[in-house]
Amino acid sequence: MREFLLYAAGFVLAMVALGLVRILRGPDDADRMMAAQLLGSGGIAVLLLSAGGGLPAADVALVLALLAAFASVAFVKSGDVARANKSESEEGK
Amino acid sequence: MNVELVFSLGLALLILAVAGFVIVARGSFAAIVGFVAFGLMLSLAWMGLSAPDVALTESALGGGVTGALLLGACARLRRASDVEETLGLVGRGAALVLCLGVTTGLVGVVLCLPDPAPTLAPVAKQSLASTGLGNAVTATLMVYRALDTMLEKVVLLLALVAVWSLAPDRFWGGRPVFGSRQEKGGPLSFLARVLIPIGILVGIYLFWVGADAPGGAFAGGAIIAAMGILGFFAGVSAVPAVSAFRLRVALAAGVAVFLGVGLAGLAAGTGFLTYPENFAKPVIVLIEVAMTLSIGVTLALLVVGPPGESFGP
Amino acid sequence: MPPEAMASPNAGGFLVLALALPVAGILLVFLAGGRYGRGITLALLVAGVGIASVIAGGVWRTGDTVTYLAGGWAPPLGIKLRADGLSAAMILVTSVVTLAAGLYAPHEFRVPPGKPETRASLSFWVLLLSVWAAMNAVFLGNDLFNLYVALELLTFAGVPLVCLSGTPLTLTAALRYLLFALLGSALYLLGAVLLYGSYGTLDIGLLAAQIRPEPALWLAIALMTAGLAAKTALFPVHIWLPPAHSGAPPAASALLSALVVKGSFFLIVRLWFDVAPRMTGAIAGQILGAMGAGAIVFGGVVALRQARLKLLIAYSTVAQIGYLFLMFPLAAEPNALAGGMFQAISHAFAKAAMFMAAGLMAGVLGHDRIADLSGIGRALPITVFAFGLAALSLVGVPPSGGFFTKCLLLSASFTAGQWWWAAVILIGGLLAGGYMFRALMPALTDPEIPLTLPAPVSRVREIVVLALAVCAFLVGMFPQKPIELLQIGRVHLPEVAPP
Amino acid sequence: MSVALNVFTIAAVSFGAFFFLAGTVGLLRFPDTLTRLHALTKADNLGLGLIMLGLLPHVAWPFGALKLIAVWVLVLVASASASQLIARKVRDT
Amino acid sequence: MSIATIFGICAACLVGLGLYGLIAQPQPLRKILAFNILGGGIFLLFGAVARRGAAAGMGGDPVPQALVITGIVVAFSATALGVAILLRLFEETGGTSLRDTPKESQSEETNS
Repeated sequence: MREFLLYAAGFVLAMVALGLVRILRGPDDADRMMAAQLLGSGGIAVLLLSAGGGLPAADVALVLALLAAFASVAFVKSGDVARANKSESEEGK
Repeated sequence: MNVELVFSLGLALLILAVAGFVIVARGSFAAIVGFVAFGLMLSLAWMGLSAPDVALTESALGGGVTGALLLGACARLRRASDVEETLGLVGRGAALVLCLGVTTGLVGVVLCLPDPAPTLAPVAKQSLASTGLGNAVTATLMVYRALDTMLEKVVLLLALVAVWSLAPDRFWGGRPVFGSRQEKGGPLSFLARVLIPIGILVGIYLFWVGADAPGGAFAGGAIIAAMGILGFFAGVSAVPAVSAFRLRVALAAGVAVFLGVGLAGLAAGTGFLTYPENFAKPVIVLIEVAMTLSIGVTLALLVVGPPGESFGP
Repeated sequence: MPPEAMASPNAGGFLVLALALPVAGILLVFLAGGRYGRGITLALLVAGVGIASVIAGGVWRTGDTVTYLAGGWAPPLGIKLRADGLSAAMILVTSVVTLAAGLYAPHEFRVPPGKPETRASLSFWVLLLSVWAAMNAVFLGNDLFNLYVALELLTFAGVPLVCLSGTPLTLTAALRYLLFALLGSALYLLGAVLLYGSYGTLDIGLLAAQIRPEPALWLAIALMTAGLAAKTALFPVHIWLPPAHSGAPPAASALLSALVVKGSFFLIVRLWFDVAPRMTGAIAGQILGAMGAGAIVFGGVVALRQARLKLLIAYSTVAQIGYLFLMFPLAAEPNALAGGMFQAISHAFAKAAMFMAAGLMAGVLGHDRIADLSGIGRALPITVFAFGLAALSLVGVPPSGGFFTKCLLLSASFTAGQWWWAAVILIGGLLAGGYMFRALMPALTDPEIPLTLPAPVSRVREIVVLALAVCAFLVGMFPQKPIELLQIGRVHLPEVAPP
Repeated sequence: MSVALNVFTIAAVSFGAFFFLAGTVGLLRFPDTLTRLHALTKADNLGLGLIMLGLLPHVAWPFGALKLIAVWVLVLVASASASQLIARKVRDT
Repeated sequence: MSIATIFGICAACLVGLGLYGLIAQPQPLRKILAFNILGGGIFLLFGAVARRGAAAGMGGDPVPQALVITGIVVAFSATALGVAILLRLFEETGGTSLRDTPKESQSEETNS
């Protein structure tokens, strides 16, 4: 069983890795972000499969799940912050 | 070769490929997204190396919080108008030779490390009984090498003072500008409302089980920090002003309690950073509570940056 | 509790206090706010000079090292604090120079009435205390990872000091400094990892007993030395230093030039003399020495051509750092280590005095162009006298500290039969004489229009500068005691090299 | 009993892995950003869910199982919000 | 070949990559990224050392693992400080170049 789960982990890892080509190719920043998003959930799957669902792995998976959307949120919102700052400084002038 | 080795080998190659991409990628944004992926895969590697405590800290800090910090910076720097001169061909060649040399040397040393490996695991395990803890990593951080941990907390506080010192003078005492306040409802506010309570719970849980199982103040604090940043992003919690006394207390609490306990030991005659016999665990947990709070607040504010808004109503 | 816990309870406790006091100060200033920064810091620094004296006195009286096991845990699991002669002397120097910087600085970092706190006041006092804490941790640490944390503390204290004013020039300098410093500490940590992997301990004493001449050790030492040299701004990785040290506020420049670069240098000394004595090989020593010689000549020549006083002093730091590294090729000579450490001490006093004096002159004139310094000698006689005194020490005029340093290094190079270092030392002295003369000459001439002071210069500040310059001079007049102190705790006294 | 559970695990994990394959293919082959986003979220939610389901019999009861379920729910929330945020960003620009 | 060796070699390559990026990449933000890769490599090497020291029923030597946790937090603080300086520099000048601004550095440029 453990072997099978490791094979599955390897397979999912390979799939996720292929998805990373999107970071390379883009063309949009949003596409790059999506590849990272896929890696987030794929990484959780790989982690749990390779550890056979052991308890410390579940804790790490919990942390990863909590932060799964973090990068995407930062991606979407930091654009806003930058824009807000820009308009602020322009108003100042 | 068994399956586990092949899996590790594949993971290692993937880590190298992503790291290589981060270094040579054309655009900064692509490089940073690559770095987020790198952090995630590094956590997988830490699990493979039987280091769940490190994996927890790395997964919270490495990809997540660092990623948010760098993505924010990248967005702000987007308008940077630099004509960057790259290193000349000779320079790059020299750098390449140097780095190849270092790598070759390191690989050589890794292959020749003594066998059996020297290890402190037995002595760390043996001493565990007197600490009242069950997790040897936490015992190392909080008991055997508590001085390192305390000084490292000072480094963290100092880093925040350093970041704050970069504020323009007119903004001193005010709040950092971060996130947006106009949005109520919408996916982000939904996400924040669902995730933040659960996240804080998980952070406290990680710190709590850290005494006996993988976890601890660093992982817990990092999760709490991430939740704080999410709250700032969504506008559900306001970024505190840097001059607020309560904020200062929260930031200093970790070092203060640590130092206080240490000096109490010195005054009691048992020695600096010694814990009272039989009460070791409660005292350690007390320090960890303060540390988790301080780490969480400090890390979040490090991402948020220096004050950029005047103090006042 | 391990039995060694109470090895030396009395003096050992002071080692802890030397760390705890500045850390407590950081917390107090951070909580109370910048307005109280000066009072808290100065009170603690006075106590700190006392503590350093007690430690140095303890080492001196017993003729032995003072150690303390943090938390009662013995290495390799725990961390030991240890003060030998070198650390005792450096702690004392650090506390005195930091106190001087604290006394000198308030005028720049005062909180104006009506304001609860200013950015610069909070930052400066916390950073000053952090430099002090980090230096003490570097000098007392006996564990390579503990020293790594100390080194990072030093980085995080030093970098923001550079860009306190927030001008683009200082920000660029600070960023460059940060990148070099981070690279340096990363390489240092990498070496420490290799040592742990090979020997299973990070304690300096235990490592020294276990090391074998093998590639892992050599690679580790090479990486760590390279990293630390980058942090010390040894030629040719000095490029971050002049803009950083010349751009910072005077009190900060004094701390950075006098103390902060000595922290990473001190770790190289620990590495070469305590972790792996006689294991580093003659060629490695010659390479470090050659870089030091390069620094002396290059720094001196470039300093000669500077138009601004603060940049001249900063390039002089580049040159003076070179002398520190002449002791490595001569490591077999007992005089070499003493000479190098003597240089670290006398340069600390002299350079602090010079940056502070330059700050006072620039404060009066509104600029630090050397060509337009005329009249300042008449306007600020004490300051210019202090500057000259410190300059004489750097040049090596007897009986200053700098003179004594050069004597020790010269005698070491002659007994070792390596006369080429002696040539470098003499050339360096000539160059130093040249650039100091260039800086002082205009200051001593009278201008066509007599200089009027825009505001009276604080007497306290002038006296602080003078006191530092006098210290730089005096250490050379009574050299015997400091040299004996420096030798305490040298377990691996260098053997006389075969002829 | 254990044979049946193992067969169940193998089936569920294989299906889950297949969805990751589908997600990656979609991320790489679909023509524009929004359709790629669609493919990605399907893989996230279903793939990870099936893998979790397959792992459930192998973890400690009840906390391990609860953690796995919590991880899945969190990933669902995260990926739903993240894809909405990314989609809005794509729409706005 | 063991897991520790695989990740040890991987770590050695990461160090080389990070070092190269730190030296050869001109943009400060990319240098900071490279520093993080370098740090990751060093920590991973420490992790491989820890894994080799597995004994007494523990999967790895706990001391290096604890030190790595400390190190990760320090590296993060360094990244935050670097980013903060970079952003302030950008606000002041509109650029992030590490070269000296020409006006004030003339004396230095002509001399070095």
